[in-house]
Amino acid sequence: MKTFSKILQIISYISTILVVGVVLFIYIYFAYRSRNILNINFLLESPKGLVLGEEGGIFPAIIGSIYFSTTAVLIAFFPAICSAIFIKFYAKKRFRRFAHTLIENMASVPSIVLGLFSYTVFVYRLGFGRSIFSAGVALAIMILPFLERRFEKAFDEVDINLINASNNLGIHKYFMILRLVNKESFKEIVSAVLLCYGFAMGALAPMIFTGAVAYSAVPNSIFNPSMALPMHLYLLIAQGETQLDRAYATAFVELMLVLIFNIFAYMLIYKKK
Amino acid sequence: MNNVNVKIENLSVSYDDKKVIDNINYSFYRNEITCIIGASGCGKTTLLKTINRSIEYDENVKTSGNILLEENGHFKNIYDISEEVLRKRVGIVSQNPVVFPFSIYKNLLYPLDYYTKLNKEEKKEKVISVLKKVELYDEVKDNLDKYADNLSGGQKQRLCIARTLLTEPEVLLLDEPCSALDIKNQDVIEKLLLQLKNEITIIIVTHNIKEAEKLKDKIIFMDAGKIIEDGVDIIKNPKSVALKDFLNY
Amino acid sequence: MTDIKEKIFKNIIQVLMVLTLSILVFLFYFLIREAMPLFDYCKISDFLFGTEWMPVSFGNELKFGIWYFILGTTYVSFIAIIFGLIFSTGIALFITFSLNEKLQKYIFAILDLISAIPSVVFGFFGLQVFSPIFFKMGVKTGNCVLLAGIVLTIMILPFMINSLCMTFFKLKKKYLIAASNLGIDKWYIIASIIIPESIKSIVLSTILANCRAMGETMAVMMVVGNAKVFPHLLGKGETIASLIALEMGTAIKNSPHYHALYAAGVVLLILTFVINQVVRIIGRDSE
Amino acid sequence: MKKILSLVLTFSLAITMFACGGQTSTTANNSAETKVAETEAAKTEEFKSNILFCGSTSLYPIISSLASSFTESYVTWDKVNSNFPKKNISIYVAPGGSGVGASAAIEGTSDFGMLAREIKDSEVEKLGENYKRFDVAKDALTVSVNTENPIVGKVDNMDTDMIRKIFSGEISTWKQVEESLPDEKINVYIRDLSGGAYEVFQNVIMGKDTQIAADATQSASMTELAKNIANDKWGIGYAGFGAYNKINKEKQVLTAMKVDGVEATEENVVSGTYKVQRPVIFVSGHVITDSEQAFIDYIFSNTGKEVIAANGYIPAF
Repeated sequence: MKTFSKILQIISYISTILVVGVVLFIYIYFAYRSRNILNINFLLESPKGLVLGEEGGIFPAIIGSIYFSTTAVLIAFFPAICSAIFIKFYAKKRFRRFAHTLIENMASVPSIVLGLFSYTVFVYRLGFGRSIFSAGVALAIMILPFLERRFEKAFDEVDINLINASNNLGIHKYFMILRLVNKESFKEIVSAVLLCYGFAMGALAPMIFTGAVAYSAVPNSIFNPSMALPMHLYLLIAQGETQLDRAYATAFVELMLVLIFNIFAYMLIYKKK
Repeated sequence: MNNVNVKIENLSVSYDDKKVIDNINYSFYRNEITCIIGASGCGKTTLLKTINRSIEYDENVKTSGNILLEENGHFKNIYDISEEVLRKRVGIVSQNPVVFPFSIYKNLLYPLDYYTKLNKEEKKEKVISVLKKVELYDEVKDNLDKYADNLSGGQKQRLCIARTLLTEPEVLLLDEPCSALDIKNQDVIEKLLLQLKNEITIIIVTHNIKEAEKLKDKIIFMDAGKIIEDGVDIIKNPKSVALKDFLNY
Repeated sequence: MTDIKEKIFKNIIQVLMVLTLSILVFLFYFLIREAMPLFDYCKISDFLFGTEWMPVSFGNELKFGIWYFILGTTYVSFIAIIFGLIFSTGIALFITFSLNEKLQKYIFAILDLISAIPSVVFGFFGLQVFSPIFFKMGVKTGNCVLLAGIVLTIMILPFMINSLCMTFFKLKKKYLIAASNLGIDKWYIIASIIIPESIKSIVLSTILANCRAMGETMAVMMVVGNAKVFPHLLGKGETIASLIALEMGTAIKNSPHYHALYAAGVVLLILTFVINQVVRIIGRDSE
Repeated sequence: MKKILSLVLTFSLAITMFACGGQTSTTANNSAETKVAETEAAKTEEFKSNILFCGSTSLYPIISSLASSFTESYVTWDKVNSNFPKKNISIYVAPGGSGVGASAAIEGTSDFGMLAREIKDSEVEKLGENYKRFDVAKDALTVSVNTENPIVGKVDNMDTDMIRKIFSGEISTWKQVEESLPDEKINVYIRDLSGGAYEVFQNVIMGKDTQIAADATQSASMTELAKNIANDKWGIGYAGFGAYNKINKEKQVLTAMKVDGVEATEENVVSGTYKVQRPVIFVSGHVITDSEQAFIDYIFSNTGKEVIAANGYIPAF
C-alpha cells in the first residue's frame, strides 16, 4: 500500500505537469512558429496568392467564424435557457431526472453526426443549401446541452424557496423568476454563453459539409456559405509543407480567440466572489 | 511540574482575522482528565484542535504562540514536529465518528498496517484487546468482517476511539464524544476514559457539566477565547460572573 | 392580466423545452430515414461485419463493410481512455488534494480552455509534433492508431477530470480529516481509502468518456492514417467519424455511398447511446 | 409527467410530418419557382451577384485563388463592367469531390460543378441542353518511387501490367520487380476515395476487375502523398504531376517511371501520349449569366494560366 501511494503521488505530479506543460507548449510553440506571419495585415486581409493562402490573411475566415458562432448561440440560447428554467423551477423530480437523461445523451452525440443531421434536414430537405444557417443549427445542437447545464448551474444561486414563498403571497412565479434570474445569475449566464461561443468557434465536424467553404468573401448573409477558421486551417494543412507557417498562424489566432473568450468568461464568474 | 505533558504559551488563533483564541497559557498534566467547558463559540473546540494542529485543515486559520509537548523530559514545540508524527502522538476523537468504508476489523487494522510491522496474529491480538477495552468486542465479535458503516452511532464512536488508541497516542483529545449518544453508551465511554487516564493524558471538550464533574481531574472554563477559570472545583465554587451565568443557564 | 402573462411565459418555456428535448427524436428519425435505403443494396450483417468498403463503383461490385471502422473507433477510443484513466486520475487527485481553492479555480479554468481548443488544432499539433517522433521510430508516415489515441487523450481529459474531481471532493470531505487525525500520510490515505472507494465512479466516468472519444472527428482523422484495414497499434486505422468526415463531401446525394455513410452515423450514434444508457443504469444502482 | 410526455410525442410527430411533407412541397415549389424565374428572366434579367462553385478538391484551390484575386481587384460588379449594378462580388468555392461537383450542378444546388475527371455521358444528359463544359487544366499522375531506391538507374520504365500488379499487391516485393533489387516489401501510397485521382488511376491502370490492395496508405492530399513517398525508401505511389514537380524543386527526391515507355512531361500530357492523365474541368447546366461569363473570362486569362501552373497543373488553354 505504501509503494502504491508513492506511485500515485508520482503519477499525480507527473500527469499534472505534463498536461499543463502540453497546453503551455501548444501556445508557446504555435506563437513561435507563427512569429513571421502574424501581423495586423494577416488578420485584416483576405487570403491571396497563386496558391490560395500563400499570401494575404484570414479576415473572411475570422468574420465567418464569428458568424457561425453567433448564429449557433442565437439559435441555442432560448431553447437552452427555457429548458433550464423549466427544469429548475417548474419540473417535478421525476421529470427533471428524465430531462437530465435526455440532455446528457444529447451531449454525447458525436458532432459529426450532428453534421449529418443538418446536412439532410437543412441543406437538402428544407433547402437552405450549404449556408451559415445550416451549419449554425448543427453547432447549436452541439452547444445546447452544455449551455443548458451551465444555465442550470447558474440558477443554483437563485433561492427557489423565495420564489415559492412569493408565489404564495400572490406574486407571479414568472415575475420572481425573471427578476431573480436576472439579478443573481446574469453574469454566469453571460459567461456560459462566452464559453460556448468559443467552443462553437473551434468545431469543424458539424460544419465541414454544411456551411464552411474554401473561399468566400466576407460574409454578408447567414443564408450563404462562408469561410471559417477551422476549415481554412484544415485546408491549409492539407495543402502541405508550403503553407505550414500560415497554418500555424491561423491555428494561433484560433487559440487566442478561444483564450480570450475563456478569460472573459472566467473574469465574470470569479470577479463576483 | 515534572508531570506536565502539554504546555500552551501565549496561544492566539484567528479565523479570517477574527480572534477565536486570545492569548492562552495553560499546562495539561499527565494521567489527568482535563475537561474544557464553555458556551458554544467560546473557542474550546478550536483550542482542542490546535493542540494536534488539525485546526490547520482550514486554510484561513492563523495561529501564534507556542504549544510544547513533553518528550523524554524536554519540551518540544509542536510546530517543529511533522504533522503526521504529531497527530500520531496526539490523537483526536471528534463529535461525529467517521468510520472508513471497510469492515470493522479492517478499520482497526488500518493504523496498525501503517505504523507497525507486526505479523497477522500479533495484529489480531492487538485489535481484539483494544476492542475489549472499549467494550465492543462482545457486540461485534461475530461480525468483524461486516461493513463498519452499519454499526450504531455509539458503536461507531467506540470503534473510532479504539482506532485512535491503536496509534498509541500520548495525549487523547476528545471533542464532545458523547453528545450524540444515548446514556448507556455515554456510561461506557466515560468508564473507558477513567480507565485510560492511567496510561495517557486526556483532554475533553464537553458541554455536559455533569459529565465534566464525573470525569474531571481539572476543569477549564472558557469564554470569548480566554480561560476565565480553571481548577478542580470551579463548578461547585464559581467565582466569575460568566461561569455563574453559564451554570445557571 | 398577469395571469395571462404567467400562462404565456409558462407556455413559451414549455414549448421550447419540449423542442429541446425532442431534438434527439428528430436526430434518430432523420438519420435512420437516410440510412435505411442502404439495406436495399446490402444486408445488415454484411454492413456491420463486412471488412471491405468500396462504396463507389468503377465497374466493380459495391461493398459496404464497416467492421474495420468499428474496430478502429473502438481501438482508438480504448487507447485514449486507458491513458486518460491514468492521467485524469493523477490530475484529479492533484487538484483535489494538493491545491488550495484558489489554485483549483485556475486549474478548472485551464481545463475549460483545453476543452475549447479546436480539435483541428490538436490534430495539427499531433501531426507536427508527435507524428515525426513516431516516424523516426519506424512507423510508416508517422500516423497511427496509437498517435490518434494520444491526441484523443488530451481532448477527453477535461471531461474525465471534472467528473472524477466531483467524486474525489465528496470522499475527501468524508474521510480525509478522520484519517489524517490518525497521523496518516495523505497519499497513503488516498491509496488506501479514496481510490478503492471511487473505483466505481472512475470506471463509470471512463466509460462515459469513451462515448466522447468515439465521436471525436477531426483530430483523430488527421493523425490516424485513414486506411481501410484492420487497425494495429502502430499501424493505420480509420474511425467511423473520420470515415464520414472524409467521404460525406464526396458522396452523391441518394447514392448508396450517401446512405452507407448515414448508416455508419447511425451505428456510431447507437454505440454511444447504448454505452451511455448502460453507464446510467449502473450508476443509478450505486446511488 | 404524462401530459408532458404526450406533448413531446405530438410535437415531434408534427415536426416530422412537416419535414416529410416539406420534401414534396419544396420540389413542387421549386418547379413553380423556376417557372416564375424563367418568366422574370424573360422580362428583366435579374442580376446574379453570387456564384457558387462546388466539387473537385483538385480544382478548388485554382478557382479559390482566382475568386480571391477577382474579388480583391474589382470588389463590386460595376467595376467589372459598367453595365452591371453596384453589388458586392460574392464567389463561393466549396471543396467536395468530382462526383458531388457533377451532382450539385445537375441539381442546381451549385452554379458550377468542378470535376477532375472526364465527365460521364449520363451526367451530360442530366445537365440538359444548356450543358457547358470548361476545360481548365490537365493533370497527370506520375508513377513515382523514392530516388534512394536502388531501382533508380536500373529500371526507368514500367508497363501498365506491372503497375497494376504492384498496386493490387500481386507483386509485393521489389525483388519481384527486378531480380537484383533487395527483398523488401513494396509500400503503396494512394489518394483517398474522394480524390478524382483514385478514379482515374482505377480506369486507366487497374481496369474493371482489379482493386488496389487494401493495405495501401491513403493520403488526404497530393502533397501529402508525395511527401509520404519521399519519406519511404521502399514506397511507390501515383503522385500528381504538380506535387511531383513541387517536391522535386530543390532536390530530386522522387523519380517518376515511364509508363509504357512514355515519360511524364508536359508535352506528352498535352499531346495525350502519356496516358495516366485527367482533365480538370468545370461544368454547368444553365444559361451562363453575364456576371458568370465575366468571371469565366477571368479564369481563362493569363492570370488564370499563372495560377494553374502555380498549383501544379498544366493549363489546357
